[in-house]
Amino acid sequence: MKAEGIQAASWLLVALPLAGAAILLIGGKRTDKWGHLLGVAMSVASFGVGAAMFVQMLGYGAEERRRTVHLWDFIDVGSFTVGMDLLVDPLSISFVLLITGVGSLIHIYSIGYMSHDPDRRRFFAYLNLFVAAMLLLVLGGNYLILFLGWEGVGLASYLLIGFWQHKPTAATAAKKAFVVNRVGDIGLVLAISLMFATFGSIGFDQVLGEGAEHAGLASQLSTGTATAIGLLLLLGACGKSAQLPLQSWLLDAMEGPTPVSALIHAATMVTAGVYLIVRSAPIFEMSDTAQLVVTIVGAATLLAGAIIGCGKDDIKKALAGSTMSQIGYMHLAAGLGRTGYVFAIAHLIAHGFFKAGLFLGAGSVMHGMNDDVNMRRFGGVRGFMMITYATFGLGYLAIIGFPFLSGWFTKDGIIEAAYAKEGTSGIILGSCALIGAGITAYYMSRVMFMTFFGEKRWADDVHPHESPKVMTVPLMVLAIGSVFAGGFLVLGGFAEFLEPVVGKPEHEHHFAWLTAPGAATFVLMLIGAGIAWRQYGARPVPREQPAGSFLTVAARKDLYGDALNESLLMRPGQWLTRLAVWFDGRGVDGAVNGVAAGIGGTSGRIRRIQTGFARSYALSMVFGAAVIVAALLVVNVA
Amino acid sequence: MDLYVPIIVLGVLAFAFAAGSVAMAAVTGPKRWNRAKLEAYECGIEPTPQPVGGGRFPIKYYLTAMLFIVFDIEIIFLYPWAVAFDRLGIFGLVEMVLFILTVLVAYAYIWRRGGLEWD
Amino acid sequence: MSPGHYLALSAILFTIGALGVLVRRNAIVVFMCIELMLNATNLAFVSFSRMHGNLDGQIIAFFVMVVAAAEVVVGLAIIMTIFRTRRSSSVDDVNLLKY
Amino acid sequence: MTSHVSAALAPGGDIPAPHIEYGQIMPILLVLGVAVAGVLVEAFVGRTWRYTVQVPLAFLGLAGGFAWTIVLGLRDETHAVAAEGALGVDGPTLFLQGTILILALVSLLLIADRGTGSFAAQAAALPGSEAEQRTTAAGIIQTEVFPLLMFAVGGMLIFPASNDLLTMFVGLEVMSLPLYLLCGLARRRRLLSQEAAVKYFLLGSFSSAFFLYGIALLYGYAGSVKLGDIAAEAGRDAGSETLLLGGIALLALGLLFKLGAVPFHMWKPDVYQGAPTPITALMASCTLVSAFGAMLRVFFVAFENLTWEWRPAMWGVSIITMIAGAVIAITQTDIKRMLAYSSIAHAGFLLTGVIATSREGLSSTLFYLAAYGFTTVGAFAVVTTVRDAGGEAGHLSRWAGLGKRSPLIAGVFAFFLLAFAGIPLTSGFTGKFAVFKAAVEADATPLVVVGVISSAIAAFFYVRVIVVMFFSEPEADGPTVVVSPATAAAVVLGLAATVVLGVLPQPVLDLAGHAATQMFVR
Repeated sequence: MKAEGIQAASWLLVALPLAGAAILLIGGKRTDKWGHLLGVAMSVASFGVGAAMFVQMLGYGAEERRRTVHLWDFIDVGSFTVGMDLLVDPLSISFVLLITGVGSLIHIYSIGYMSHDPDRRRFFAYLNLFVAAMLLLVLGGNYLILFLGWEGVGLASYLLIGFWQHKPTAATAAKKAFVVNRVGDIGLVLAISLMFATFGSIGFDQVLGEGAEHAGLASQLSTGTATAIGLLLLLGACGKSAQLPLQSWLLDAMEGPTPVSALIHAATMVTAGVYLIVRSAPIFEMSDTAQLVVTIVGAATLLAGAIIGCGKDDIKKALAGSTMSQIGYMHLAAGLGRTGYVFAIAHLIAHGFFKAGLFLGAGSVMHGMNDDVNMRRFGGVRGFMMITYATFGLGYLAIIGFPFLSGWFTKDGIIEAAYAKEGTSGIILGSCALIGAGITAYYMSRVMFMTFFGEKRWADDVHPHESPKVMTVPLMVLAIGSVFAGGFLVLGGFAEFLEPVVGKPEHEHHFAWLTAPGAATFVLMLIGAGIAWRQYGARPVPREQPAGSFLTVAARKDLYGDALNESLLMRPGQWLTRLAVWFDGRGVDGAVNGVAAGIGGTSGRIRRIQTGFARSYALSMVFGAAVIVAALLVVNVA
Repeated sequence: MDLYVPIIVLGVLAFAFAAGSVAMAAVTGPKRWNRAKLEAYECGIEPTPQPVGGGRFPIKYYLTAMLFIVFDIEIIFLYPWAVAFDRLGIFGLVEMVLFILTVLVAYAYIWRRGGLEWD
Repeated sequence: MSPGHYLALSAILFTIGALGVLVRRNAIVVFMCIELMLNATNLAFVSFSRMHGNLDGQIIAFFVMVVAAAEVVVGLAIIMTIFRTRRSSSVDDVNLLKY
Repeated sequence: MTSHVSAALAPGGDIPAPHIEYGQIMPILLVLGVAVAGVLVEAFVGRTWRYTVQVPLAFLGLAGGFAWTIVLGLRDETHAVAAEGALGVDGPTLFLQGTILILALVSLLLIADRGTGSFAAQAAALPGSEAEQRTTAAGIIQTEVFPLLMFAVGGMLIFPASNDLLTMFVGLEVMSLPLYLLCGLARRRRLLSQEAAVKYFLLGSFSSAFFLYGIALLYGYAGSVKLGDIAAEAGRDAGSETLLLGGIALLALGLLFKLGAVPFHMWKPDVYQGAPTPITALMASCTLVSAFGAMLRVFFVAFENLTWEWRPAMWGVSIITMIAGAVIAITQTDIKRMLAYSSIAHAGFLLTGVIATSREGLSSTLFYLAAYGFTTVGAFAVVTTVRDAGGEAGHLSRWAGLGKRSPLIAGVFAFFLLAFAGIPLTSGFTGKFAVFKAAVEADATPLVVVGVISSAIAAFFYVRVIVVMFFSEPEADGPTVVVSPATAAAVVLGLAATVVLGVLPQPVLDLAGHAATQMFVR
């Protein structure tokens, strides 16, 4: 159905921040004075458009909420057309509101956080660029537009991680994020190519179908193809969402400014993988294997992330581990099929609020502590920054799943849904999620105690102070979200809202205030928090890192993710490059020279024959010709 | 497969002959490597007159040689035409005049730019 | 002699030329080897022309000769320039551009 | 040609005059005519006036040729052979000739730019000699560049249009010989430039000797060098297959050499680096377009019945070209050299379109050529603007922090790099997409997989340059950015084409599709 009214102008959502970024980047130093205000204004304006679209959507019946906007034909070659299409439906509008809403708050916060940075204008330009790309990703009406946004957020993320380029660690981290994401991108590109080869189309309308029935071309897929496409999509999702085995970049990405960590590496971009899987639900539903792999990846990552979070003394890295873990929950839910989609998205939104709040809170603490990130040099900050303490605390309670806060509604939902899955896999997955919840409580409590409680452990020249209003007001808004978002979504009919997109679950799920998994979660949460209290609350925290057990050391080293990557990906790559260069420049000569050296002194003449580079080029041409002739003959005979 | 026997035999023969002559030269030839081998003419005779003070290379020889080749080769197209000019008729004549004019352009260029002066 | 023999000769000449390009160091000799290859081709053209009984091959040989002459001129000009700069006509000495 | 030759064999009687369709081949005649006129200008116009006369002359020649091509295209009777079957004037020919002419015009902007002064004052003068200093001081400029350029462009126009292999060989040489000379004319770093010329010349004539021997073998097989006759003979499945296959291989070698496909690519980095940058731009765009045009014609017309024979070999070449180009480029430290390897990788991508041997393959390759040509001219134009005391700052390390020094030029270059990498909304993406799509439809999915992986590798080194430009501190004595109006115009044209072909590619895609509707004439 074609969009009308403000929805027909949904391109504004993308165009506004994009224009902001363009003005700030092209304008250069001239826009230094008011650049950050323009950035905020564009983001808020986008939010306004998004909210208006949402209101308009609420006015439609459930079946009429799916609207498309066709801007122009992008590519039309032969039998194949890809348009610049946008899709406005309950799923994309949820993301639009999250991105622009949280995004605007973080924009505002950044005014204060980046106030001392000479490059603040450029920072806002990149932030606007990110918002535009992310909105394009979720609004795209076909996989190509989605890919466009996908690449755009990758670029923005890359630019922002490396924003403080004078730090070599930041530059390395940016590069790493880029490389790892390329691996994921290959998966996505191949998935899209495969879709094109199978369906002859990559539009959501054709592939996925236009309604909750998921009656698109995907419904006629053979299991094998569906599995292949699904796994490739999952590879893409893993790269973007830092899931195993492509998780390693996220922890390093914390080198970026804290608002970036909050917006891109917690609330929005890293959840794009979840969006991709939920959006492609009709494909995953055709393959049990693909769905199972999604859940396994999710479960494994949620445990790995949680364990990594336990070992980190860097407050941002601890939170980054937590992000991995929470996104693991979302993937787990998304892999559960129709019962899980709603929880995945609900948890995603709730997580967007509380994790952004936690990161911004951490940023506020760092702001007051001379940009230190080591929690062993915090302690007892509580008394110096009350607002930060209170908002961070609410976020903390939300994430560990304290009853009636956001996390309790959404995460318990996921755990219940996992247990509800048939067979032993349900029990295993559910147990993973349950144990993960306990560990979450442990490491988040550890962060809380080490930062806000206990003795002062900071140096004499550090004078903790509360951050300015421009930073604390967004904190308070996000804290409100952390408290109420989950309940609002779960009790407020979010499931019915999303139903036209993700479909009706096979078993009607009714919310219950007290369930067995819920109770178990609560108990585990208390245990986890209790252990943390015993270790970090009741005892003084050493300023230096103790040696720690095997598991702690492993967690500190990101569970050896880097070492693994290095041996599996980087080394062969470098080796290959070196080999190729060697062959190109010296190969022919080198080989000849090598032989010559072997023969020894008599080889003077031979070496004379084969030392010229131009001639070795000619030799390679002759060689190539011989190979081609041979190939032609062989093929012809065969 | 029989089809390829001749070409393979031919290839082997050609390569063997070529490699053989190079190898033969290396084995039987006198092995005196000296600067003369790298001289422009590579015939063992030093170019005369000797470059002044080992300085400038007498490029004039080459220039003249090049010019000779350019104008000499035109005869290739004139010759067949001369054999059949009566049957080619007016079209052939016009084409030939055009061709010669084009060559004259090159001649004019060389003449005007001093390519024909010995010093 | 049948045209086949001429073809064999042409193949041998062509191979000698190609091998010469690979083993000789003096740029002018390398260049002469390339000319040898072109003329071997001419022999092939003329032999094939004889085999097929049409004149196309002979006409092509004319064109090839002209092209070869033009190539000589361009080649000599280039080789002379670099010889004057570097005082060497060895193709092995021109290897500043590599890797 | 054949017709009047066979008439000549008949004793007695007049030989009928060949029918030359002057209108159809006017772009070629115009460009070559201007080249000859350019030689006359060199001969008879005084030294001080030559530049002033040559530039407008060359410009008018190229623009006139382009206008004529458009008129021919609009007449829509574009499926004919001209000059007794020597040239095929069909849709692909006109598209390619138009592309070559417009790209040559953009390159002319760079070549004619006296501000950057890329060319030696007097090529014959020794580097560092008194004669050189004198001519440089006198403000003399080697204006022979313009006639040489026109001859080269004339050859490029003939090469993809030739309908028989002799014309193709002549076109190849007319294109190559001036280019060999142009490569050696750089004003700065004369040694590198001359070395590039020697290498290009030796290897180029080596490859054309193979090309010629391939023609001889095919002539021996079919008794004719016309592409159509060869196809007909191959369709009859008569004659010696050895001659045929050997001919295909050697012909392919000559063509693949010009494209810079692995393992015939080795000249490309050296020559691209050593040649004066405007000439590199010309070679990277026009020569590539022309060579691919010839490749398409040969493989689509002459070898159309032999797809099964040559495909596996071309698969191999395409795969190794894509991979090697991308992988080797990663460790390059010279901008021009890196772009050369990038050009090699792109040749591999383009080959997938050739391998598709379908109408889509043809039209997508045509589009990709146009898109890539503009981007690469623009990129090399940017390279000419970043200058040190000693000329262009070629080394990558000198580009550090360019984003701070000159955000605009660095931004534009970054955009070109992203287009090379095939990021959506740039022409590079559209082109790759079209080519890969054609390849998938022609059951060459493995090639596409390799292509995707290789572009992912390639993206890494493009981004590396962007990182160097934007994420490193500029050196104190870093290069300055000098943009003269002509170069700026070239950059803007390249940029505009890259953006338009990326965002609104449809008109040009349609044009390429239209050009390919009737495929090649024979």
